[in-house]
Amino acid sequence: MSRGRAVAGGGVPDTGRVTTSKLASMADAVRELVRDGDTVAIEGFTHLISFAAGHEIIRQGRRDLTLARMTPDLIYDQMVAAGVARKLIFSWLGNPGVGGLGAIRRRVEGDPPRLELEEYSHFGMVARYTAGAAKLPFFPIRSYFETDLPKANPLIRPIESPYGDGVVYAVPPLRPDVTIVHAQRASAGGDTQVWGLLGCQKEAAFAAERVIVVVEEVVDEAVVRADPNRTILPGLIVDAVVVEPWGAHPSYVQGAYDRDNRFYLDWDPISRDEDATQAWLREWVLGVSGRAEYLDKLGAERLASLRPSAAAPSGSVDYGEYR
Amino acid sequence: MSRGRAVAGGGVPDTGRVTTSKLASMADAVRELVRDGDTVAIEGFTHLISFAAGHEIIRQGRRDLTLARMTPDLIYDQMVAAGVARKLIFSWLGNPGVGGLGAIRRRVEGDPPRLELEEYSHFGMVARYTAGAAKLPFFPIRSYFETDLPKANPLIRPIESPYGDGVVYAVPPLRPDVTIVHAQRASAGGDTQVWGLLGCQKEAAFAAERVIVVVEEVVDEAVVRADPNRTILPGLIVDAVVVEPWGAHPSYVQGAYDRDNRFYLDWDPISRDEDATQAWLREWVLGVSGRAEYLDKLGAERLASLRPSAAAPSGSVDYGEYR
Amino acid sequence: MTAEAAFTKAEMMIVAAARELAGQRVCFVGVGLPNIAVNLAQRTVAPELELVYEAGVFGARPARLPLSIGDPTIVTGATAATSMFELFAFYLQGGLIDVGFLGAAQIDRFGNINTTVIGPYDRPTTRLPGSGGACEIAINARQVFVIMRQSARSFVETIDFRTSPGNLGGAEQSERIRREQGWLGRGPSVIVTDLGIYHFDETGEMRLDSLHPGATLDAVRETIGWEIRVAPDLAATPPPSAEELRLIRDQLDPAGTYTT
Amino acid sequence: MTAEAAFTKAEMMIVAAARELAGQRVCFVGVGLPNIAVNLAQRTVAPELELVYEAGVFGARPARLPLSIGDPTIVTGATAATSMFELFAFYLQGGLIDVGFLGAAQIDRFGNINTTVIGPYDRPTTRLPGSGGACEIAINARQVFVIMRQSARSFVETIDFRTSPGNLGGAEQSERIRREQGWLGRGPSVIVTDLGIYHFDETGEMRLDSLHPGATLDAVRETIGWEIRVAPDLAATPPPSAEELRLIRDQLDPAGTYTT
Repeated sequence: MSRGRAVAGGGVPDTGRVTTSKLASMADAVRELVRDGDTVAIEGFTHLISFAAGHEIIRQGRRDLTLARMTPDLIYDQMVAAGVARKLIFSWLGNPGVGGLGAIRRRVEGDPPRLELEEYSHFGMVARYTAGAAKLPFFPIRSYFETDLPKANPLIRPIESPYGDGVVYAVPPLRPDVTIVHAQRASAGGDTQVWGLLGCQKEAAFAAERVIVVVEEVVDEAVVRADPNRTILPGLIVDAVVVEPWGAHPSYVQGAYDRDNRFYLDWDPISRDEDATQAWLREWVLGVSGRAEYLDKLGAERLASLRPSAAAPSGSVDYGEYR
Repeated sequence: MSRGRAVAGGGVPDTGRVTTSKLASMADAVRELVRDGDTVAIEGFTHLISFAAGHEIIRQGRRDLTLARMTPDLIYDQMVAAGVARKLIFSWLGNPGVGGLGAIRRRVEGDPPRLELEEYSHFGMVARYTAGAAKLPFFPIRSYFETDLPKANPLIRPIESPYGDGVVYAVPPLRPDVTIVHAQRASAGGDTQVWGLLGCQKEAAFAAERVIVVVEEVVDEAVVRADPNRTILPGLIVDAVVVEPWGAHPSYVQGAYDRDNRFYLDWDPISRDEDATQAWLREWVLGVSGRAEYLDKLGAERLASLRPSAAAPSGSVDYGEYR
Repeated sequence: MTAEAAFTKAEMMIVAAARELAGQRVCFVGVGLPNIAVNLAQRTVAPELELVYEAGVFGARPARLPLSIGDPTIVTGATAATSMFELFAFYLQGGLIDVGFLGAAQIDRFGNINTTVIGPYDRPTTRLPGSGGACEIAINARQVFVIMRQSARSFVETIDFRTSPGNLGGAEQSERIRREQGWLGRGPSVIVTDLGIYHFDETGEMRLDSLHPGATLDAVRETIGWEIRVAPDLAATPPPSAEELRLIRDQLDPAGTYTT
Repeated sequence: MTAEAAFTKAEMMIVAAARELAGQRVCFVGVGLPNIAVNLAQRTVAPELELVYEAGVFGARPARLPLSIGDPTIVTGATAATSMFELFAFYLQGGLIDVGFLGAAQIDRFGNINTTVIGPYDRPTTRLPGSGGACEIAINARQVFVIMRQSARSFVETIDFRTSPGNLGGAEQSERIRREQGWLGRGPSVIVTDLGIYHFDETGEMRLDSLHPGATLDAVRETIGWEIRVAPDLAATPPPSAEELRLIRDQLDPAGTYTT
């Protein structure tokens, strides 16, 4: 099993116990774990979207990727504009709360289209990741009846209940080569904790061959172990832990920063125009060495404006010592 | 929809907002929500087993129940001995860590058996509740191949993948009339939070027509809302909230008390003997008016000995205010 | 502008939709107008209304108007934040949602909805967002509400792609199929536009039941691509009350993002 | 009692099983002897071993010997506590478990296991616990380890009920079926008893590879209901080391609950 091995050159062994550190730079993680032709899932439903990883994939010039994501969002619009993708697997294509995704639309509305689409509904995508994570050959759901979706996507197939009570639809497992998730925190060994919207990151990560976790901060393993119910991924399935504060900007991280809505609004006119889109990529992705430079360009004031107005602590519960 | 309505006579409306209080005594909750002939699931995998509800069902003399539970445990041995059940649906039948369940075995090993069994594996039971909660006609799993279980239980049926990659097994949905769970805490409206082992309580409750939550303590709704990721059930699906500290004894509540292992050991010889079993029921269940008297009989010293040796706080995380 | 006209079309739509939510319990919220309508209903006709967001939130109490379907403000202070598997499997498909809101790029007389493509699927002239959770809402939510502005491009005789089933080819067929296949959803029940309020008649077809202040039957007919049925006892939608307007303007959309 | 004999049969079983775990990474733990064996292995031959409990715990660090498969001590300080759906779907069926432990009331020469009934299913003379997670472990864990005492009642020619598949009717059939049906599990690999250590030969049949100190071939044959195969180069199990015994007695089972 090749899962959950640290990337080469990625950090030093943990002290204290045997857990191997999987800390890596974003450049190293993407270089070693994302390959041309891969199916890549950068997941996170409006929350915790790893723009930092998407930009690094663009900088490293990956090609022919199949990009899977429930909601392609700005990050896939940018990646598609940069030419890294040949196909999208998705359930909702848009700039949430704002409008469309211009770069993707131009490539889909062209004749012939220059981007392949494989399309489901939200629950269909969640069910696909779930089947992938559980090594099931299919997952049954009650969606798609009397819609044109099974005609548009022949992988959506009817399946009869073995109890004689009718038919439901099946979707096939989705097993990304790489799943990339952003999280509030992880240990150096990759044990990952998230709060707020959980989306389908757990299912997408368990379904994947390789997993990159990008975090706001690395914490001591003891922090994770103090609240085991908060853990969404064990280090066992994580190959690299990248520390990239603000790595989800312009999306958000519950408790850390808000969505940068100005960015989402600004993207609308940019993405409507191919030249403006390419210019933006040159300036903000190809023209910076990495996330630190991107954040410098954004400026401290803008970032500060995204902080929550006040803390909203969860409170602590007691697991109890049992010796 | 009849789900999640408060039992009559059960508490007073909450102040502040419109949430209806579902607080009820155990006697009222069982009287109104558990009916002869029902399928009843008292769930909780070694953790959070509502012995208090099981005993009240015995006291009220329910009959012909189908008792569903992954691990019948002592509570179903007692309920079967008391004559409330005609059938068990389960995956593992035993006194965990100790041995067998005498009352159940006597009724199953008799010729003819006096108790019907419908038997799955652990994942099969979890999958049944999941299908019930998701209104799926079946749930596919990779278990049961080359075993005698599908022969013993014809409800375990093969199902072919619509993608031409073979066969898996299906289990049918399980939809209890009533699911009863014990939890660390809930609001008066039934919003329920659990930490430690989560078992299959969420699935079993969402699958049920009626839900009783028994808690160590009722907390203000604000406590629940401070940590929404900790919530396993919304009050929406809860019909009664019963406050019954130590209601899970002799099983345990993470952070509150330990399993009373002496009780599990003591049960072994008792349950091997029908007379001793009936005497125990007369003394500890039928002979007490309710949980308070049971706890008095156990004694404060015994209860105190079950407290964790020290606190193990989860720590607090920050959800942030977004105004 | 007279006192009676001192509200926008968007405000009228929000108020009309909110009133339709009277007595409802659990609502699957969309962003924009539906979100404001649901919040208004909770403060007026449906105080027990629970807000569910497909992103995985039950019992949301947004402290501000959410900017997207997954805004952090819907999480802080909510009753429960769950995985999307749980939200879609146990809440929506499990049958706990009373009302779901859908938008539409195209809608037909039976309430069937297209949000996928204009033109052929493989060579679209306009690529729309797709289903998201819409087809699941249409099948599993007990009722479906639609809020949208009228236009002849949107209210069409034939939709280009059926993303979300409404009353299919009519009530008889819809009721039979929904019953036979065990759908929990009973189909579309209300459409609120900038001109009026529509329900579905016994044949499953959209019927204008109430005309908003200032709207005319001519305007209605010009913006619907088929011969729209009109209730014999066509009502006049009562204008927004001062209290309804106060709630929208002071609490729900103080910046006027959606309502001006 | 000589110095060499100063250990119990249970201690020998624990030590032998622990040594077999050398190099393994993720282990599905049972209570009792397997639990002690796994903890011993983590402290000796398999420092990276992660403990998984079917109750929904990954990366457990029990501060005391768990009294049951769901003891609170396996949760406090663990890496993750999950729902059982997640544990069984994503960890076990998902293929993350290297070694699972099974017990057996009856086991046959091919490692097929019965934990359901003695006698006919409908009229059992002895009703056993049933599968629990056993059939899932047998199918999905990469390898299966069994720790059990030998007796002619348990090591039988024909089991009364197949709860957990082993090598079925032999290696050829087992490999074909496991491959064709896409099982992740490769089947049983080790059986540790109070008398010796068994692996499975190229025909899929159990073979005695090592005899514990003090055990004899006669004792082995008397407690197995078929003609047991014996490795030509039959080894002698090295007795527990002082360090192994110290760990068991001081740390893992100081009360001697399972080891005396």
